[in-house]
Amino acid sequence: MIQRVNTDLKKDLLKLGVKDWNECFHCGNCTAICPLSENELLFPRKVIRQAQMGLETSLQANVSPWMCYYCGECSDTCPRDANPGELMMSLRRYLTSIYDWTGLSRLFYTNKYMEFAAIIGLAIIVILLFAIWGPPLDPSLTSEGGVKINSFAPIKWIELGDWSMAVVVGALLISNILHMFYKVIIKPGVKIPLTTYITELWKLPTHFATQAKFRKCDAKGKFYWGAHWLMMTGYTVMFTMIVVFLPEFQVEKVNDWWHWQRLLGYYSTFGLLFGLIFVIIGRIKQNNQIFKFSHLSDWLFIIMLFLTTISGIMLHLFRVGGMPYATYYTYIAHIAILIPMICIEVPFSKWSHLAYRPFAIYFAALKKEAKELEYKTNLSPEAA
Amino acid sequence: MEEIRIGVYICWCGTNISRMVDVEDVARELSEMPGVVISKDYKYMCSDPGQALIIKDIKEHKLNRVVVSACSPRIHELTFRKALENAGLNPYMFQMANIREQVSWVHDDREKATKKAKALVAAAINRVKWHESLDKRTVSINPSTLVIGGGIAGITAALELADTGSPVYLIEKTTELGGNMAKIDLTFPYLNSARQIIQEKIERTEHHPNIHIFKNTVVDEIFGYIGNFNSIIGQNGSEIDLKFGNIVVATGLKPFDPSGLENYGYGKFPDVITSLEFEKKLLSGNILTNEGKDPENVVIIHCVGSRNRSEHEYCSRTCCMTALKYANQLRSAIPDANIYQAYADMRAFGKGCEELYTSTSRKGIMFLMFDQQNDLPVIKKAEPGDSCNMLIEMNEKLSGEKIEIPADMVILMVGLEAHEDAKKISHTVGISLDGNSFFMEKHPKLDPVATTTSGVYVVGNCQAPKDIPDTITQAKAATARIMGTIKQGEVEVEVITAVVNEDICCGCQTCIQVCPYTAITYDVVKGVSVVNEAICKGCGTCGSACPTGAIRSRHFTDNQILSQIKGLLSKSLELKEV
Amino acid sequence: MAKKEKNKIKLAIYWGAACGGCCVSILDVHEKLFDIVAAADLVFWPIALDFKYKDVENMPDKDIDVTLFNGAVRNSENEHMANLLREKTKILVAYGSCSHLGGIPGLANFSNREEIFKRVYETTESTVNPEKITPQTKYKVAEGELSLPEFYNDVRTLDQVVDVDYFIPGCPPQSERLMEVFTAIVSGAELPPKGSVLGALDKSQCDECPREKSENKLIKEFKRPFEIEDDGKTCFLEQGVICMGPATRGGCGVRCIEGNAPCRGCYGPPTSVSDPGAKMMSAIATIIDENEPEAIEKVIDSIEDPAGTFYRFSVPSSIIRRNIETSEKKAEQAVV
Amino acid sequence: MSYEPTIIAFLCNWCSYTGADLAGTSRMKYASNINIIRVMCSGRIEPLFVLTAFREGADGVLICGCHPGDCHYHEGNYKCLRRYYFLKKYLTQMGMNTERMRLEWVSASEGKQFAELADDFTEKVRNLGPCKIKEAAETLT
Repeated sequence: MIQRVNTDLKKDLLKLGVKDWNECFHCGNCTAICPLSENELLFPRKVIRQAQMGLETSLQANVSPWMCYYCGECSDTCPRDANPGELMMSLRRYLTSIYDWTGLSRLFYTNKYMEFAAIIGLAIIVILLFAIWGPPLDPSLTSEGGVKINSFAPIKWIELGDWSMAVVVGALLISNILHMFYKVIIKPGVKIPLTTYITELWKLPTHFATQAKFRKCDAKGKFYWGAHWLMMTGYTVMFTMIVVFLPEFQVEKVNDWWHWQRLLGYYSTFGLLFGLIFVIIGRIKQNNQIFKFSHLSDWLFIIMLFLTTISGIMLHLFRVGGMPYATYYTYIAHIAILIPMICIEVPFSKWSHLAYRPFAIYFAALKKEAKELEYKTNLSPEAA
Repeated sequence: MEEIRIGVYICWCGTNISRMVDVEDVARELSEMPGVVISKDYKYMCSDPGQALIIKDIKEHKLNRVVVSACSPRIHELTFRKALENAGLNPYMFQMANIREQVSWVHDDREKATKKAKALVAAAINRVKWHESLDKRTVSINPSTLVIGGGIAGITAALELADTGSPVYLIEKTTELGGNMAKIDLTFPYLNSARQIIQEKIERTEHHPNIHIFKNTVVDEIFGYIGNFNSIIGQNGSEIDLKFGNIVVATGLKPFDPSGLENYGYGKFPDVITSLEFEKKLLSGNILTNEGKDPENVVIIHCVGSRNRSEHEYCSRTCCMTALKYANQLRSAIPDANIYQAYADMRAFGKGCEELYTSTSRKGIMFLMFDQQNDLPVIKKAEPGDSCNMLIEMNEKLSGEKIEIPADMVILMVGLEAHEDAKKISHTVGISLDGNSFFMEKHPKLDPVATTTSGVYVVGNCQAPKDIPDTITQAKAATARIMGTIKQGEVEVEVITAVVNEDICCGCQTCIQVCPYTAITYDVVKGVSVVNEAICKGCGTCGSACPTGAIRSRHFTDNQILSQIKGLLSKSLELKEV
Repeated sequence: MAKKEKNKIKLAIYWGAACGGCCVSILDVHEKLFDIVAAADLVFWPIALDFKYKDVENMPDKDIDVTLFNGAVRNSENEHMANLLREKTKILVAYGSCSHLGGIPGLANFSNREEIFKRVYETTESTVNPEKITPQTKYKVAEGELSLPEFYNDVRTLDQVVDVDYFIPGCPPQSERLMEVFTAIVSGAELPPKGSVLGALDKSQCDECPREKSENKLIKEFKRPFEIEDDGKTCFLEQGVICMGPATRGGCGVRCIEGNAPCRGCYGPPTSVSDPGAKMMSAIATIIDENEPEAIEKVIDSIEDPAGTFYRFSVPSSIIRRNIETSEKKAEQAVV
Repeated sequence: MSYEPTIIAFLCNWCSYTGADLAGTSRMKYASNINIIRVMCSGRIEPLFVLTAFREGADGVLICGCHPGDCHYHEGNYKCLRRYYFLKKYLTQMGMNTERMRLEWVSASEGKQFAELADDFTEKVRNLGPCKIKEAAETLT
């Protein structure tokens, strides 16, 4: 298949924050040093080459940027200071914007005003909804001494909101993943038997849950994997509790501290806080390759998550401390931060990697199988 | 007749010979041949101690013939002849057996190689018995020099020589001096102006009192020999007889014509241009496409006509750096242009060149690699809907992808090839061409300036493609050699000539038309043929054509060659039953 | 047997494989024969005098002063006599082209014995030999055993069989030259070194040749003498006719050329040449005026019989003495 | 008995000998049966040398000169060419297989061609078997 060189791709990538575009001269040191690059999927050299040359189709079908967890070895080793690690990061932004069929992702990545406008707009909508509805600000406590949170924000409405948000966001995310599937598997014409789809499926949950590849990347004991895993599991647990177990969560009677709901909540909070502080300090101090370059989207993601976490902690403290007004206003603030964070970050921005990464690993495994199958067919006597 | 006393020396050449030939065995066995007084082997015969050994033996053992069995006589025959001379022996009482280039380096069976070495040495021993003393001859040197070609090479040589006070005749085929260098804008790697450099030199040449320039002139025939050449050139209807002692050939080369390469569509697409055509654009100050627009996508294709079995296998040496120079010039002229370098290998040797590559590669220029041997890029016409005129289709090696690049200007980095009249010039001055029709130097390493014809030097691109500094270096090296001979005033010439034995010659005159140099004339009074040894170059053709055996080709006499054959076969036949 | 007179030398003349022309050339000295007889006792001369081989065998060794041996060595009888005469003679002279170089009989070296016998005794147009009778070296008859000399497979020069002191070339040698040599020997003057060619010049024919020679020797086509209109003046080579003159020793008085025929080379090569055919081939090839293989071959093809032309008198003494193919056949037959 | 032919090669100094040297410096391997004799020009090579080589026992004779038009002495190689054809005709008459003699043009840059030629010619001569000239000429029967 002949690929037309897209002479504008370079400009496009520059808009998405690619740094030091011209430096790479394809020596391959990055690929040699990368602990994750394997024979089946070599990176970063090849994908950099595709990006530099303007080979759009190949680039979009290439999942190797998702294989990278940005340990920074490549950038340390690069003889021309071409920052291959950061290029992989930028390419993840590019791929996210490509997978997103709505075009919003590209809009937010390339136009910070639009991104701010979307976040603030959504926050205002949340606040307005509360204002229009006018929840009862009951200052009295229940007989058990709890804040009357359920009359302030009745569970069924909040759950309805939760679920509708989850459905919308989920639908967007799933459609983006299907789009990714099209770009990675269908368009390049990779032929895979159905059974392979099933036999390789286990990789999805496994990699999602363990982030095993990141661990390999973090072999030098920099704790990134630990921090990242804590943050990821904390987030997931919290998200699941809020969406699925809201009735268990939003209770007026404060549970005992050993109650499973509270223990999980504390774990999530700890995980998120630990991870976030680690990352924020890193990004401020720029103490390693991974933190050397911070795109606006990187900052927005951690700040929003941090604010969500902090507001959640405060909400908890006010509730446990029996402070009704503080609880009610913090609740509104918390939701006003949470909703834009999820709606913007999950389908359109950095959060999406939580979904794209496992799928990339899954697709890569499929491609590898397809290649081996093709190789075997070519070797077989019938082919000869 | 004095007793024949031969010294035989077998060289190890370090391990070069000894690895494949049992040199000690050869020395031992041949010491038994009649006439051989001593037979030795030694690590490096050509070294000072090696030569000293020969000299010592000649004196101690009263040797009057020497055989050295080592490398090719083309490399060290003169060295050993000098050694003989130092020992008071006539240098021609010497014969070399080539057991390195012809034995140890080309065979891989030690036993057979040793036997062959013995045969070759036996041949030399047999031959040297028939050798005779030949006397040195010298001729005076005419201080004038003929320089053929008025490019940077010829101009440099002419100026160097003229500045020392020697007259120079500078012959230029065209109407202008300057050659190819006058056709280019900037030079690599420092991007200096070529025009400024050459213009200054042209002006100095044209006004130099010692330089006589003949433009629009070609040399058809040159007679004579080192020190005493002459030629008649036609100018403005009159004939001028030039006399000169040395010749500098600086006829340059020409760019490869890519019309024959269908894949590049040169001649079909107006925006596919050669490097020299691009230079014209640069010199005019406007880099525009055929339609008069600034090109957005420029593809520079390397190695057009070079490094390919179907055109020229050699590297044209200057194109890579010129291509980088173009990229730099394009980048500064059209900052937004997409510039692609389609190359096979990037060759950036030489001072400042790797630096040029590094700095250029940081200027947003895309380097695309293709397979120059089997898979050349193809230029196609773009479809009407495309935003460009042409698409360059290629298999890009570094990405492994088959791609097509939109382009509105393609620069073909055409290779450099010998002029079609190189052959004629080689005949006129009597030098050889190599496989690519470039003039052949005397030795590629030890003597890259002189030729096998004494008094004729090759400089610049007519010898091989090279850049301006190398051309100037070679031109100055040649002039240094010429000035050396002029200062000496005379030079030794070939002693290996033909000679007629008047007692035998019957005057049949068969030899006269056979001589390519008209060196033989008929002496009517004596009724015999006479060889003019100053003209004779010693090819020996007349000796072979003489039916009476009256002509002897010195140093290649019938007896010498027949003894060599017999000596060789006497040993070699032992090989038959291995 | 003639009584030996004082100061008279003993002279023998013998013919090997020869036509008799050499003996006739001795007779051609006419009245000078009396001078010879006055100075020498003819002790053996089969063509003219009645001596038996036995007489020679009975002579003491080195009894004969000079033997003029003409003819090549073709058979066992020739070889026997060559050996015998060598034993009995002080100065053995190869007299004439045949004993010197092989001569016309030497052309038989293009074939072998079998081929010759087959031709002579079976296939010649005039032969009727249904029983295919060929000469045998021994044959028994009632009276006893008859013998014939053995016919050899190849022809040899005299010096390929025995040691020869001097050579007098020519087919036949010029009588005047014989007298010069004879006079020299009889006078007791110092003789040239052994192996010398006597009775001829050092230079080749052209030196004596009266024809006009120039450097215009390039040849586009070879012609046989009858194909040209000879002007009687221009060098034969320049007229495209092969003349062996340049590679042939002078001394014959350019008789053939005087008779408007090109030299055929009977006097053999000058001292400086070992193989006249090879030298002449080289010279003739060099002056072919063509550069393309096909054209060159075409010119060469205009020479009917190069080997026979350039080695007319010298096949057995040449480098490649005989046809290798027929000799190989012979070798094969021997194995069978 | 394994038969190894002996081959004499007459090479001109400027093209072929230099070409053979190039084969050497390039370490190209070829049959050791080729024994080189150098002359200044192929125009010096004459029938006498070739015939002597055969007579002295060579099984093959290789003659190399400059390519037509490239002779260092202008046209010596043409003279060699003419003698070669002449000799071929003579040797045919003498009952010899003229494939034992070969003329090829080898330039100074054709080291590879020389090595290939050497191997090819050696193989051809090997297949022809031993040359009988020496034997035929020296055995009187």
